[in-house]
Amino acid sequence: MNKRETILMKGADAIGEAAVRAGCSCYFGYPITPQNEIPEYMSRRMDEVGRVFLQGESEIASINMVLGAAAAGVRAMTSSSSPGISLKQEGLSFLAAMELPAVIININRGGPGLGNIAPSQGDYYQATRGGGHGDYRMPVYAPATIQELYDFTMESFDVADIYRTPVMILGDGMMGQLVEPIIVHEREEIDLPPKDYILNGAQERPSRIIKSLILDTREMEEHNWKLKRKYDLMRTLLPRYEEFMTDDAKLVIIAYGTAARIAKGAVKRVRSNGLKVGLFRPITVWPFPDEAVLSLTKKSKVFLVFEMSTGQMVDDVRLAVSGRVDCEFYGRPGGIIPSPQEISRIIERYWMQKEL
Amino acid sequence: MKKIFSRPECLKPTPFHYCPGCGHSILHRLVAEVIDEMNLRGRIIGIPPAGCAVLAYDYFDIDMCEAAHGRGCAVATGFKRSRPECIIFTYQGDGDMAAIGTAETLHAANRGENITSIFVNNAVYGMTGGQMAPTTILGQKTTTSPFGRRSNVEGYPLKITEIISTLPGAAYVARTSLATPAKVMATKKTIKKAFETQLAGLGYSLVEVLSPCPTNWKISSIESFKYLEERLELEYPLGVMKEVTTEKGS
Amino acid sequence: MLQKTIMSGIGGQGILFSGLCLAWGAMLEGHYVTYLPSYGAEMRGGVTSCTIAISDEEIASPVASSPDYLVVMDNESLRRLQNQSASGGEIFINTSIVKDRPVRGDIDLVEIPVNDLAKKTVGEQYANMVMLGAFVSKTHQIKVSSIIDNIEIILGKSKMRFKDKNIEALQVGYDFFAKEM
Amino acid sequence: MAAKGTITIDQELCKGCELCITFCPEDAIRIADGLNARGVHPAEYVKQHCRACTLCAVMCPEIAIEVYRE
Repeated sequence: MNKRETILMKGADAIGEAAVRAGCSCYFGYPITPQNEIPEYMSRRMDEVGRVFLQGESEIASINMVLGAAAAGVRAMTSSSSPGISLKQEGLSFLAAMELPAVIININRGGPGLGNIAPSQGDYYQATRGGGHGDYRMPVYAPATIQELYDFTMESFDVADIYRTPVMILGDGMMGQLVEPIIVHEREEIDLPPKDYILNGAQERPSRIIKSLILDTREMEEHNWKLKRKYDLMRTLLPRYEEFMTDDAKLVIIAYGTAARIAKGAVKRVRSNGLKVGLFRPITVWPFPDEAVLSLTKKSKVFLVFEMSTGQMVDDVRLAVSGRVDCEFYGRPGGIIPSPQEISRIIERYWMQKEL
Repeated sequence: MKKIFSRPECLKPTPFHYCPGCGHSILHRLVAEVIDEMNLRGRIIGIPPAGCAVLAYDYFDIDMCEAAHGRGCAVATGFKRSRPECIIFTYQGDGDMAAIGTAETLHAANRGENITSIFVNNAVYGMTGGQMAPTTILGQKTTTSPFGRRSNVEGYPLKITEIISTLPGAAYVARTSLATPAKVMATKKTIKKAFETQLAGLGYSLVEVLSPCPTNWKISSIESFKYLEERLELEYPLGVMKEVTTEKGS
Repeated sequence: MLQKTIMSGIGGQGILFSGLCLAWGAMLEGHYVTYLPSYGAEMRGGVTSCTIAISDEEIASPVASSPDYLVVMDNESLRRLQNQSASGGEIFINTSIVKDRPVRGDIDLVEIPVNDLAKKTVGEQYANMVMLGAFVSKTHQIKVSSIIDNIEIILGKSKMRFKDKNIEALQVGYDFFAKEM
Repeated sequence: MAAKGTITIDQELCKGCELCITFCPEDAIRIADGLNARGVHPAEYVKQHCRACTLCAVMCPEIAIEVYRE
């Protein structure tokens, strides 16, 4: 790293700064721990650059303000944590149905219910299965470092515009608080589709409507298929992942976000004891990189999924491998962050059990 | 012969789906006439509710964006904050505004959000089939208050306009009725005044319009207009509740 | 090599800032580093802490379940954290305030009266930086010059007026061990 | 002398709510004998009574009435 360009930054601030530099014009949000530093950062920073920061009266109001801004044609973002994200599901469903771009940050905390404010990965289902009502999907990025948090937040604004979709950044309580060195860079300009759907007054053009009510069942079916084609395109183009020491791995641990960092530490530990173990880290959890997981089955006999939950992504892994390999699970829900030592002991246990 | 009354330009030539004698139809026309007269078509954005007027965008020939039930004022806030040059109005029924969307409405008003809400109060849930509304008056029978609304069971009718008028961010708050031709024309003037308030950047404006619902009141159109004037206007007095004429500082 | 440090004190003692300075210094020396503050409910009751991990390779977990170094500025911090410390680790104790001592025998105690030192020299509100100076000089995790030379970047514009005092305090702490040795 | 006028009623738009009849001060509108495509008896103009006061049009929910003044 070039140390001149590198600065120390908190995850929440990195999200805010990336959004500002991605051209986010409006931030609407409601305080909830552990992501309060995001609205705090934005309240200061958006004022500096002459843009809109508004603390809504609720998560519901905030996501609907985002919807209004998106329909007006500007880049808009909201952030929250698990219980707040539950409240935003109504808005997310509407954004998906209306095909409006928006960026939603979820700093996942322990649940269900009020839960706690510790880091958790219990919102995987909610994030990757749409979350709200109706037949929709949403790209979800799961960063594992503060640099990735910055990069993917920035990139997600483009993804949102290209596909006209809400995009979620799925972090956790640790990612929001963690301070790490990052390089703060400007957004790379790319060609984006024209925003020919926005509402800004029907001046010398026919009036436009943005809506999701489609009473005619055939039309509704066609709209669903249209969305499906879009999701299929995303499934082809968006999946991202990282592989670490998988080439000769007999056992592959699969984890995302904070869990993947810990898993990587564990892989290094067991490697030093001669165990041929690798890490597969989905970067997009929707679309899930299932083809890459499937091709791993040619090399590795045993998959071990590790999540900070009781097991949600493991379903996607099992779907991807279709029974070709053993797929085991280890989880620590409720806000526990296990140490790399703990995970390396789990790996060693399976290594023995499976006689690898 | 000179034509002195015809369909306003920013209403599409689409027949309304509303029931015979419905106040929404009259009110749509009034809003459209005001948009025409103030020459706002090129800069106005309307936000219809979930409820009977959910299909308002089938009629208005202006930019319109749907909002989830009750979220009109939040969506309008997003619009206005990102496009302050546009005129933004929500068109909301009593369920939308006074039940599920109370928080959004109250806080938009209290922030002095420079938007206009047109609040259609017919004291009943129309779209879903005549259930009790927050504005249903005591004694009024609906499909979910079959014995007539009782204060000790269903509580009291909510007077959103009076509440909003106490908020410092609200600049123009008025209640009108569609009961007679004179009141219909007064309603139009009030809507105009609300848009002017927004144009002047004075803050939140709200026009509550008492409106008949013959179908769910289960009476004839003619009777519904009488009920409107004799009963609803008694519970909900007409008039301008608040009018601010100068911009407030921060 | 991976080294993890937890610094803990009462809110207002400036311990989070000391930790951040350590992280900055480590980063500017080219190490991998993470800094994780305690937050939310953990902060209630006045005790606040941060974890700094410094390594020459990617850091897997920024959490320290058994820190190599522990810095405690007050009694409550010691009470809460002493059992976590890694066997063979070191605990830096602010003896101006902390009267208790750990009951464990498998850790080294480093006693520094940072409030007294600060009061005599640069001012008591800089006790946190005196502690950091002493910590750096004893552990050699980073060079004290890595912080001093870059103090302007670390402080940022809004706190620039405290630059000289911070440097002085670091020096006071640093010299505490330099003199002894 | 009151202004003289006339109205036209688009009977296909009419839903037969009779508000125009109620509010017309001149009894110039009545219910037609025939049915429109909606299956309602629409309002019809009784010729030569109109003062072009527009009250019928103001109250007509369907915008079915246009008013002309001499």
